[in-house]
Amino acid sequence: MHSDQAEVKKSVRSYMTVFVMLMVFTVLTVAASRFHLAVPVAITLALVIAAMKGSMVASVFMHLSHEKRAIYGALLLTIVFFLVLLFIPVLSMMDHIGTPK
Amino acid sequence: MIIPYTVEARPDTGLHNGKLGIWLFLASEVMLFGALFSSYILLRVGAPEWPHHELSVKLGAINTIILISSSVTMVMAWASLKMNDFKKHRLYLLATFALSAFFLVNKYFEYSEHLSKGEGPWHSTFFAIYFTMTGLHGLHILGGMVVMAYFLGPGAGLWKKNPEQFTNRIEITGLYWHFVDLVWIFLFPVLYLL
Amino acid sequence: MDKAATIGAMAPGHAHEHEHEELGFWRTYVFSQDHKVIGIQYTITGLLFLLFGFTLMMIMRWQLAYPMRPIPFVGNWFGAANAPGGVMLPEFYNQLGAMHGTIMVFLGVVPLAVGGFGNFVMPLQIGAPDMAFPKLNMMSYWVYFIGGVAMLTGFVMPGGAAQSGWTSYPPLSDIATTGQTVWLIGMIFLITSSLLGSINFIVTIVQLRAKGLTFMRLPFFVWAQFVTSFLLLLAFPPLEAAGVLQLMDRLAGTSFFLPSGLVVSGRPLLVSGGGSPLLWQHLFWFLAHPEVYVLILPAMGIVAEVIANNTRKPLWGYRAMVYSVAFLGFMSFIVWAHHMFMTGMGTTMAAFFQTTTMIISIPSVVILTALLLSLWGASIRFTTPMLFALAFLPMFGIGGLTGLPLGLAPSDIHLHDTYYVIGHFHYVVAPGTIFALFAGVYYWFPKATGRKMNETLGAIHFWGSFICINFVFMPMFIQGLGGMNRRMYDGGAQYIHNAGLLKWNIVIGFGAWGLGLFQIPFIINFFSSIKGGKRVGDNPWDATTLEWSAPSPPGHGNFLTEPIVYRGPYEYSVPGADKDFTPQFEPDKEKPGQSGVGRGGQN
Amino acid sequence: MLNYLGLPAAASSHAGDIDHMLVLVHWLMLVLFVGWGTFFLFVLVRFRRGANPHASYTGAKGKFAKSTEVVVAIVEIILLVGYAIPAWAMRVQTYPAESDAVVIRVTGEQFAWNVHYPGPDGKFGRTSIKLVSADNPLGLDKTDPASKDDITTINQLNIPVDRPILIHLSTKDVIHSFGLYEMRVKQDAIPGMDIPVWFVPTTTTDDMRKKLGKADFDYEITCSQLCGLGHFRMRGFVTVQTQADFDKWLADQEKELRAGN
Ligand code: HEA
Ligand code: HEA
Ligand code: CUA
Ligand SMILES: [Cu+2]
Repeated sequence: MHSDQAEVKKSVRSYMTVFVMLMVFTVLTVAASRFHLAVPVAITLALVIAAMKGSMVASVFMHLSHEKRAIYGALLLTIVFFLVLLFIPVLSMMDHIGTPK
Repeated sequence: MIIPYTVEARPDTGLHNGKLGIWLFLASEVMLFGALFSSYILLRVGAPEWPHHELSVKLGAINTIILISSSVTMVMAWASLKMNDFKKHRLYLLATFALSAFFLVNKYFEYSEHLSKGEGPWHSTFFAIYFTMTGLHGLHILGGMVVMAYFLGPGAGLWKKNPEQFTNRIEITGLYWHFVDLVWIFLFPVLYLL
Repeated sequence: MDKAATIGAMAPGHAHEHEHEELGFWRTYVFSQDHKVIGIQYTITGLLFLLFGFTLMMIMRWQLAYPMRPIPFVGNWFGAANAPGGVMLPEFYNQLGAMHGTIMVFLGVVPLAVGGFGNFVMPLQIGAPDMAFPKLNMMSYWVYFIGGVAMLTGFVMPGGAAQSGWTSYPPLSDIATTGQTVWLIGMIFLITSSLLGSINFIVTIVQLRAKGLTFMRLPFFVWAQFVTSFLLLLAFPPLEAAGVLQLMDRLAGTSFFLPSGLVVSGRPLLVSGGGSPLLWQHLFWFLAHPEVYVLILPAMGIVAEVIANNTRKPLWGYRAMVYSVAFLGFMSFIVWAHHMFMTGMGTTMAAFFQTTTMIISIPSVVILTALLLSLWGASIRFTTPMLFALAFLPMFGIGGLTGLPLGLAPSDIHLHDTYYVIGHFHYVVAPGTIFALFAGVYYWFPKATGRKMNETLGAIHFWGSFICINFVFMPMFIQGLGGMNRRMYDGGAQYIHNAGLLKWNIVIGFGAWGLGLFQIPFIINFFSSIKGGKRVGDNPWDATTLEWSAPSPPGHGNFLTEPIVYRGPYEYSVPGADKDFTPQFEPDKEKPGQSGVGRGGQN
Repeated sequence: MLNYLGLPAAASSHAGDIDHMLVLVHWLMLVLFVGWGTFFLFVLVRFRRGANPHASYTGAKGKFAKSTEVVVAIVEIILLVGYAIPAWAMRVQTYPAESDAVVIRVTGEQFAWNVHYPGPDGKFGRTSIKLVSADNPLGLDKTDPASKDDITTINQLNIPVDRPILIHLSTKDVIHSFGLYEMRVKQDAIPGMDIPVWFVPTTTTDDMRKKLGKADFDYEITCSQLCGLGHFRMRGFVTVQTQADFDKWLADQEKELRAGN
């Protein structure tokens, strides 16, 4: 085994911390949705929380916080195209000369 | 013939083949779900109005908690192997399997309630998206369960023969599983709360 | 310590023969996990699909040349539902068109260029014993095969095969006959196969390169496959998603692509509505533009290999070519909406996509320029593979250059959906990619079989195809500029403004059937050379890359000794060397062995 | 160059811009192709094995490649910024005012073009998909006063010369594409959308017949997007008339309409 036992023990502790934080954030999102915030605020808040949860899962559970260069490279490329895919279609729908019939 | 670097890492990349392979697979999954999220945004922005609170936040929140817990048990199943504790590993893996089964049962109740109210995918754009996205996510859960069942059953023998390779495989399964969890972390607010 | 030694460990001749005998017929030839066998399976399946797709087109060209006249010879085979009295119906024309496009792209060229050549050649060129995941490799092939067969069953479905074009634009495809459902299912299989394959390719290239084989020493073909794999990996999933959405529309009654208020055949369509037909187009072209580079990049890779070998000199500007191919791959993800200018795009988006389209043409110019300049100072051998590779250059040039007026939105107004577009892309895919693939078949045939194909038949095949294919596609530019629309069952005979253009349909028809005839020497050559071709050694072309150090055909595990790489890929005519090629695997004379270069000592 | 491209005769005010662009791009293409082609053929002959038995390791030298690449890039930038982007903006940003233009609705369906004029009141009558029937393909609501004077035709578009024509393009079922080759107009009709298209015809049908010396000439509406088995025959006609002829045509239609009711 590459990493020694002590190191694994240490990461187990961080897994537990993340677990607790994820639970707290889940409760937070649900609670926030009860306040009937203005729609843009609510969307932003929910997505910010989700992004924070997601990055915790990725960086700790999936060990992305210390991964190899090849993997960072591939993921960076993916993220760029992911954002392109997410936003350019909707942007081009907004920059369209047609109107709903 | 033996393929190099199936078990140990290639020195210059620091990776074994499976690790790179699964990350590339996950990259493609990001694009798959990316396309669905993109469709969601496009259709929602174009819709004159969008339904709110159609889904049971309670069931969704319970499922979120289940999946997050299963992610933790999954990573523990791997960490136990790293600490050479096979028994504990099996317990954690079994727990993960059980949690994913709960998730699906929960989903089943949720689906059948909507279907009985006539709120199938044909009902509206919202339900179309809801069923497609959660359905595809559910299939991913099911796929993960098949893999876990394999490592609980016939696949477990590898631990005796080649513990390092077995640990790698569990790590890879874990990476996939965390990804499925991660998708849900976004699906939950997007579908249930907004 | 390091497992690289295992490659050598299995090497000695009888060890691998021994393993062969144990596997038996099925596991050796059918469910093989050996990349070479899988590569050959892909190649033959791909060639057969190409032939099939081409046959569909030869039949269509009859209808275009002589509208509403019974198809000679084969007209009666199609049944009254498709061609009563041997005269093709419009529905059937549309089926043939959609299936020609799909088959050529997804079942012919991609499997041949990536699955076939990529699988067979790439691991050999990087000195790997096999692909990183042999089982996955086998699965890719069979998933592809099932997808292909599933798609073809459309022809026997009620209502026939898919008939909404290879682009399958909804709402038309949403309301089309069952053939469309099978098309979607087939596509989902094909996409899955390509995904599995591309993961395998990338991992293999990153992880299994031989000692000393750094990225900048990779043959250009491997680079092309590497970039291609990324395109497949990241561009295909959105189409998979789109396919699922269209299946939902067809089977589960959703309206992802159906807006409210549609009236079909005089009756309101009973769906919830609220969807967007343009959503499909975005998701489709997000794949399909990168897809066209999937068609061209491996072709460029093959051409680069053949040109370097037959000019007997290094490629000019290897580095620039590598950067260009990577840049090309990257850019190909952000040009897709140049297929959608006529859907009502506003100024900003149109400006964005026109600009990216112009930018993407630059790396193509760089690559083509590099290949052309590579000829300067050469000592050109006109072998059959070289003939095809050389023809690729001006043919791709025509195809690429005619992409420019399409890429500028105002001029695309006139050209969009005319035969000009058909001419444009066929110049890149047919005398471009297909010729490059022919070059590849002739070039690597000796590696796969230990025998060479016949050069005379090869020359006949080349000159016949080269002349005929220009008669097929050149007139299309005239027709397109004159305003003849594509996908016209009667070849546009209805329209007054096409009157002067119809004569070209007959020219094109004869070009296409002639092209068909000139494939016969190839088919004969191909099959007869397997057993009867001239026997040749391991390195018949005096080439420099690693695949030529393995036996022909290579056994299980490929190399007899662990390959070690000492230099770049194209060291031909090195000054002071005793022969005009210095292979990558040949140790330097001064420092024999260089055994200090470990697997880890590279980057 | 224009004469050699074989484009259909141009008959709208913006056609010149588009043809000019086509000419420019084709010049670029021609120069590149002939330049590279000559080089290519020369090299094939000069460096064949027989003429040059020993290849040179270093090969071509000099900045030749870089300069062609830079020239191509510069020409493309000029085409983009100088022509393409402004010309496109002209098409999709500067619509004529509804008050100056002849406003017409065109609705595609499998496999015909429905043309809808607002009539003398300048207002389009209400339409509803519930009212669609074989003799009322647009679903025009006859109870709406604005619809009383509306003129509808199938596959026949009459327009006056030298006036801005503003067409509201839509479709009832699948995607079609409204193509007027002589006008250099093409626009997809997308279900669920109303898309404006405009142009100014400059030559009447009669004048064009004389100019081309073809008595049977007619402007045509083509469908450029695959829309099903009848795609190839989804054709319409455009008659460009003088203002006087157009007014007379409208009046005739109006009379017929009244006679019909
Ligand atoms: C392999 C496939 C391939 C390749 C490489 C390309 C390359 C390019 N394509 Fe093409 N394209 C298709 C396949 C391809 N295309 C297909 C299949 C369609 C139609 C799909 C459908 O609708 O069904 C299409 C359609 C298409 C359209 C949409 C047209 C329309 O529907 O209206 C556009 C518009 O921008 C376009 C642009 C381009 C451009 C700018 C390039 C550029 O990358 C080209 C750059 C290359 C050059 C500029 C050449 C440089 C060479 C020289 C300078 C050397 C000359 C050499 C000698 C004389 C020896 N293509
Ligand atoms: C890779 C893609 C590819 C290739 C190679 C081709 C090749 C050819 N295509 Fe096609 N084509 C398309 C992709 C392709 N096409 C697409 C996407 C469309 C649009 C469809 C749509 O509208 O939706 C289209 C449409 C299209 C049309 C327009 C139809 C219409 O709009 O109505 C026409 C018309 O002539 C045509 C003709 C041809 C011809 C004559 C060839 C020839 O060049 C074919 C040459 C082929 C060969 C030379 C193969 C020979 C193979 C062998 C000899 C194998 C031997 C076998 C063994 C040894 C086992 N194609
Ligand atoms: Cu309507 Cu084609
Ligand atoms: Cu494109």
